[in-house]
Amino acid sequence: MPQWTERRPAEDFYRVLDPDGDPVDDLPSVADDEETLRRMYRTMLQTRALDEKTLRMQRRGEVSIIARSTGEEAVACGSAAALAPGDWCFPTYRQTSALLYWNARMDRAIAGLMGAEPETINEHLPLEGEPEVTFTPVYVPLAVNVANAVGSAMVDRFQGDDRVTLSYIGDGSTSEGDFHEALNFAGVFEAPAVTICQNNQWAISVPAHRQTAAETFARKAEAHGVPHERVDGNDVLAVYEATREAVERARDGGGPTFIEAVTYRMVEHNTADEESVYRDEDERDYWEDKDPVDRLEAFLLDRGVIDDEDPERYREALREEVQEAVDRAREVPISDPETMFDNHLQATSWSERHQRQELAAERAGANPFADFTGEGLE
Amino acid sequence: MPQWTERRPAEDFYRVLDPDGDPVDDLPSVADDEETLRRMYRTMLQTRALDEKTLRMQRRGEVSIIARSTGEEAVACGSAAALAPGDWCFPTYRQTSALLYWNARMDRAIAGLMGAEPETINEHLPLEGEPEVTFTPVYVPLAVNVANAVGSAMVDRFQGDDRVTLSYIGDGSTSEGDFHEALNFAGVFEAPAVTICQNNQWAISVPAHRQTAAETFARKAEAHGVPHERVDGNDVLAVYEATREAVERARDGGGPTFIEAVTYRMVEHNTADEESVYRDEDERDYWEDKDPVDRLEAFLLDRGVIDDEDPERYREALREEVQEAVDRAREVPISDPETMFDNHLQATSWSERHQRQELAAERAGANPFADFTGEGLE
Amino acid sequence: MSLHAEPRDGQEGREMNIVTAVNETLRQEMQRDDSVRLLGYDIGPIGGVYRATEGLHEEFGEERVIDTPLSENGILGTAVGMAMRGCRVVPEIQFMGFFYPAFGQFMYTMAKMHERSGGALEVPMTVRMPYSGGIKSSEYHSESTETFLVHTPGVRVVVPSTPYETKGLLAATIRDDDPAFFLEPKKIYRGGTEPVPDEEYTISLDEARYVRHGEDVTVYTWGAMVRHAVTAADAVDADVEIVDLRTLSPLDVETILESVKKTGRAVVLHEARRTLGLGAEISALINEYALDHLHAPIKRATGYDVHFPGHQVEDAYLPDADRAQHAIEAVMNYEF
Amino acid sequence: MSLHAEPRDGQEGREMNIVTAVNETLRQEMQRDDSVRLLGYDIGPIGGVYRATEGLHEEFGEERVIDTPLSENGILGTAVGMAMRGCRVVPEIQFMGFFYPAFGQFMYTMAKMHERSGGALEVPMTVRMPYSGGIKSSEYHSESTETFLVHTPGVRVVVPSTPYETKGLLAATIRDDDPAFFLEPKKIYRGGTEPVPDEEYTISLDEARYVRHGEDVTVYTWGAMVRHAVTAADAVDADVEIVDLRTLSPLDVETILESVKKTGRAVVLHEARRTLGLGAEISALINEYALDHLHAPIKRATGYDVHFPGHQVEDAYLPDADRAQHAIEAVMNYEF
Ligand SMILES: Cc1ncc(C[n+]2csc(CCOP(=O)(O)OP(=O)(O)O)c2C)c(N)n1
Ligand SMILES: Cc1ncc(C[n+]2csc(CCOP(=O)(O)OP(=O)(O)O)c2C)c(N)n1
Ligand SMILES: [Mg+2]
Ligand SMILES: [Mg+2]
Repeated sequence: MPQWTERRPAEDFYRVLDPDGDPVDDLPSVADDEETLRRMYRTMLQTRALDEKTLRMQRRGEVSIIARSTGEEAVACGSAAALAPGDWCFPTYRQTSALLYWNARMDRAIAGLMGAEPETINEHLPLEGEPEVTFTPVYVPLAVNVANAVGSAMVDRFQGDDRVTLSYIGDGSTSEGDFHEALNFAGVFEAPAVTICQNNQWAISVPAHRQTAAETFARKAEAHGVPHERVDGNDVLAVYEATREAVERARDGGGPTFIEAVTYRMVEHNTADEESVYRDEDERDYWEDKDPVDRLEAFLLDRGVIDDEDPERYREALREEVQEAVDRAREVPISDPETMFDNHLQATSWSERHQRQELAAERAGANPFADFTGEGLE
Repeated sequence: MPQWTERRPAEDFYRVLDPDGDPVDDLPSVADDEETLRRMYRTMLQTRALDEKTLRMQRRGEVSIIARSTGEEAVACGSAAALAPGDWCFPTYRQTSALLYWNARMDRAIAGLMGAEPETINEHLPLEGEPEVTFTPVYVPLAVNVANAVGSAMVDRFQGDDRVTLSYIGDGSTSEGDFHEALNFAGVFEAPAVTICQNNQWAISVPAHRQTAAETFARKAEAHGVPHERVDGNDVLAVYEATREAVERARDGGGPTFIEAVTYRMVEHNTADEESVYRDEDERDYWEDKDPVDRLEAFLLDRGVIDDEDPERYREALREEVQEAVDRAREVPISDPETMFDNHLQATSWSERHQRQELAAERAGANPFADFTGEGLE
Repeated sequence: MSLHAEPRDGQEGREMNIVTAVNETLRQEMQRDDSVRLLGYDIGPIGGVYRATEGLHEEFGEERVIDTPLSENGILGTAVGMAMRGCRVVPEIQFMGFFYPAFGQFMYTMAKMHERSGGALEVPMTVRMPYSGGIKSSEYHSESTETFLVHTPGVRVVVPSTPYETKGLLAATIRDDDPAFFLEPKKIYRGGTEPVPDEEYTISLDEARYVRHGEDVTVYTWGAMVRHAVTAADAVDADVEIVDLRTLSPLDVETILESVKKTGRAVVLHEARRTLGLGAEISALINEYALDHLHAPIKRATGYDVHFPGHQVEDAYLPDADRAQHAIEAVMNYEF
Repeated sequence: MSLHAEPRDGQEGREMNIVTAVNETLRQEMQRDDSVRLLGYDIGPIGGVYRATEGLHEEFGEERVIDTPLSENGILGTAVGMAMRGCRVVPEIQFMGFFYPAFGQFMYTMAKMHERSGGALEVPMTVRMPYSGGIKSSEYHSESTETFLVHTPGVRVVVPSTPYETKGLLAATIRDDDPAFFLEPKKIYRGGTEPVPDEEYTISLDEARYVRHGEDVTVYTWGAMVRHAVTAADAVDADVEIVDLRTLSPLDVETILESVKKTGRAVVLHEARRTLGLGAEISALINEYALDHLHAPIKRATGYDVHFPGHQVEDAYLPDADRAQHAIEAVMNYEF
């Protein structure tokens, strides 16, 4: 079976901690911000715990399909941590850790994975109060979130608000025209938009070197006059620091930034995928040593930010938290089929009313096609 | 009335002749190729003569809308001249001089401007033999031609043929995602595709500095790992030379190149446009001095490639040629309405047959809706 | 159901054409609501290739009348983002035929965000597109592909047919919180004037308009075709009812059925290609819910199933009063 | 008109399912014609997310089974260019719901180039797209938006409903010089086998297929819905004729009319949303050309006018044998 060979990405990127968790140079100030450090550490562990749990649920058929970010948690966690309350974030399915950093509710996310309609989730697991950072729904169609994010940032720029909008794109998705159209708008309108390319080397079965002949993904921003940066995506401090700088510049009217965070998809693309078919699994060993959680953990232990019992304590507590969230999600009833009609237009229409009646009739065992006058089934 | 201000493009590009027609440095070998020099000179004059004629026809209502390339002729002429027989070219409406360099028939082009359907033109002004370079129909929807051209080049690469495909894109059109998608494919597949950005500083009313924050249009190719070059687009020798190099590299398996040719739209976008509404017409004076025809003419006179009578002789002869083409185009009868159905699918279908009958009935004054059985009108 | 006879007797206001009505309505809506922003290429100093945004850049500045890079998908995508953040965005697509590159943002975000967010996010935007034929321009400048929009849930599709209608419908569409398309029939942009009140007014987005009442046959139509329906109605020997649908999505099915149940005969007149043009849906609805009332088959006087042709042939493609009249006569003369 | 009873008695061949039939047909066509090239992301070593191209990359190499960057519009645009240069290109769009970013290249070049060049340029290409629902996946993985394709002139649209049909129709579509879409009903990719001959054969792209003959009512359907029509037909107290349209564009109007003129009653069964789903066109055609024969209105058993819902609700959206049966019974019980 022929497989794609991988090309290891160049490592001449910005890095704060080496793979063993040792500083490579002077430490940025976040290294002294213990609260943020612990919160990032916790978030990455939480993401992994959630992924592990939902994977088991998927195997049991309780959720239909999940995309894990195992080994990539530092990218979304470190970048989202650089936001401030009031900011906006436009994630894809691969940025669970960004949501969790800002305390997005796991029970709601799990209910979504279980296939509940958003209306059902809102009814049974209502959001109380606004989250400090606003997250859009997770985008499934690729690359379209970036233009929406740039539009969001344009509004802040036009209104003189100092909010920042963050969005994410995979390595593969940079091949979509959408990505370039969005970055071009960001450049022209000096939008306070920070875009992170989570380069995990693979787009399902297609390796990064087959996506583009560009030297790096970061350089794609040259096409749009947007400043760019390339960081070790498995080093949460490097991701944080580069994003913080970009966010500050954006907040101060300095316009957009594009950041490539180099990481690796340690696992299958999603649970419908079988990666051993198309890639050499040995390559994973190389990356195993670069795990972002281990790296931060070593650093925190070394600095005494956490103590020796903490790693297991955190993990244990998070497993429980996840389990509780699952329990709450399981309480959510199966969505009523009629929710499929909700929230299309704000008003109703003849055809919506009529089709709701048809569906109701069908569910009641009646003939939904009994209306021959257009005056309804009753 | 607020207008857009222009920003003059940087002139640190490749240039062979200065605006007065004097060499700025060592001359490339094309400077000794008198046949090519005269053919390029003639082609640019021909393009201008044709534009002038069709503009008058447009004013009289004989053609509906035309887009002139006055002052920009060197871009398409110089680049197309670097092709060889067997190559392919995918132009937009702004590259008349590329077609004319390869002896595309003016009568057919004029008939097209007069609104004749392609079928009518083929019938009444049949093409004899293949042109040495194959031109696709002129593209009206922007930016889509580049991906088609890259696909064409991919075929040659896969089949081991040493043909090259040339395509064009305007400055404004580089904002379309299509452009990036195409260049990205070109880079990945090392396609023998040369793409010229005819940067005439304007996209209808939008100035180039509002299209992008990129430093130059040439740099957009960085996003795709495609080699790029920036040339004085009003210097036909510079355009020729840069394209020749790119074409040779492509032919030798060296892959794609992107070339920005800096020029200026001296006239209205097209005859439906009134540029004085949105731009300061004084700016044109600056560019008037850089006219590509004057520049080459001065050089050719200076080198004795043409003599003092030639400029007027050429112009006179071309005016006649254009007039003859117009006369032939005017002989083409108005297209039969039924041609609208031609060349959709290669086979016919019930609805095509039926609708042809309807149209025929309508034109004969009969009721086209008289079929109530689906068995036709007869 | 609102009923305007044509001509609308005693209507007060300034005489203006459709493109002026668009311009004045945009100005009025921008004055009354700071969150309204226009977005598109060539809408700034030049005021749009049809001058629909003339003077607005000067009046409201470049952050409310935003000249963009040349990317339809970029326009739609950023407009959705702006709308999600509380702006009331009015993007312009220069010609409907250049909407296609924006299909991704249309389907994935514009039509979907409200539903996808369970109602949490609103996307109040009105995409203006000059559309339809008759102007003898080049490729893709004459399209009527409203089918693509109407088949997509989550968006409104609105088409005015007169200057008065333009103002009321455009104001209503902009103020409505749903994402919407406002299709401007460019052939009649300057094709006649009528008095348009200075004061603000809106027209319901849920109701079709009876252009005239009649007893024998209904012509369903919209946009630039309404005038041909009127000419045909005057010419035939039948009492013709004309329904200007004006909101193509969602359809006012009540009015559609009400009319045909009275007349028993129907013709649909539209510029779009016939196969799966909106005429198909109207015919199917009538078949489903008013078959008993039909005295004749429903005929579709439409464009043909071809790419919009070049300008020498355009007139033969486009439906006109003659084609409408033939269709009316065909259904009038039909006997079971 | 070709008539295959179901099950197809005495058919010789290897038992295989639809996805295997796609795979084998692609292999066969690539073997017989060097100019056939496949294009798409994830079609190489992985063999497509549904394994439809499994083994082909290994057999034919990466210049004939071309794994591309992740851009649907780039795939379509380069495919058109390759087709213009004499390749017979078979691009894959991973899911129909991800076709929308390619709408520009679809409308401007794929559907148009042959016409635009006055017939001088051919674009022999077959865009394969897994489509339609029932797999409980996430957003945009379950779409049936064939309306967008059928409303566009210059392309063919083909949908198989069984393994045997798949091989004959796919071979015919690839060999045909027109640009075409080949929509693969993914729910039934592995949903049953039938014997498929080893030798080459093609099925006409101009003819609908009678799945069974009947006298009382016609069900028009295609793709994964055919099996529901069969189940419903077995369950109802009526003699049902089933027409598998299989070529959605251009439509085989002769067969559509022939059947309903005999039965006098019609149901259309499709997964797409109802408004301007293909059922509208079929209903309108019958109304125009066979109204006299109708004993009842035509009912459309379809999806609803909503975005394809999440997987808890999917079954309530999708038409099935029950919904088909209700529609058949409704038109059977109807009295004028
Ligand atoms: C427009 C669009 N095309 C195709 C898909 C199907 N798809 C889902 S994920 C994926 C690969 C994405 O790769 P990448 O951008 O690298 O992100 P990653 O999954 O690696 O985070 C594909 C092709 C999609 N969701 N949207
Ligand atoms: C997809 C698409 N969008 C919009 C248009 C309308 N349009 C025609 S030319 C033009 C400006 C093009 O500018 P540029 O790319 O700089 O080329 P130039 O005309 O200056 O040569 C526009 C917007 C079009 N033809 N196609
Ligand atoms: Mg990836
Ligand atoms: Mg330009």
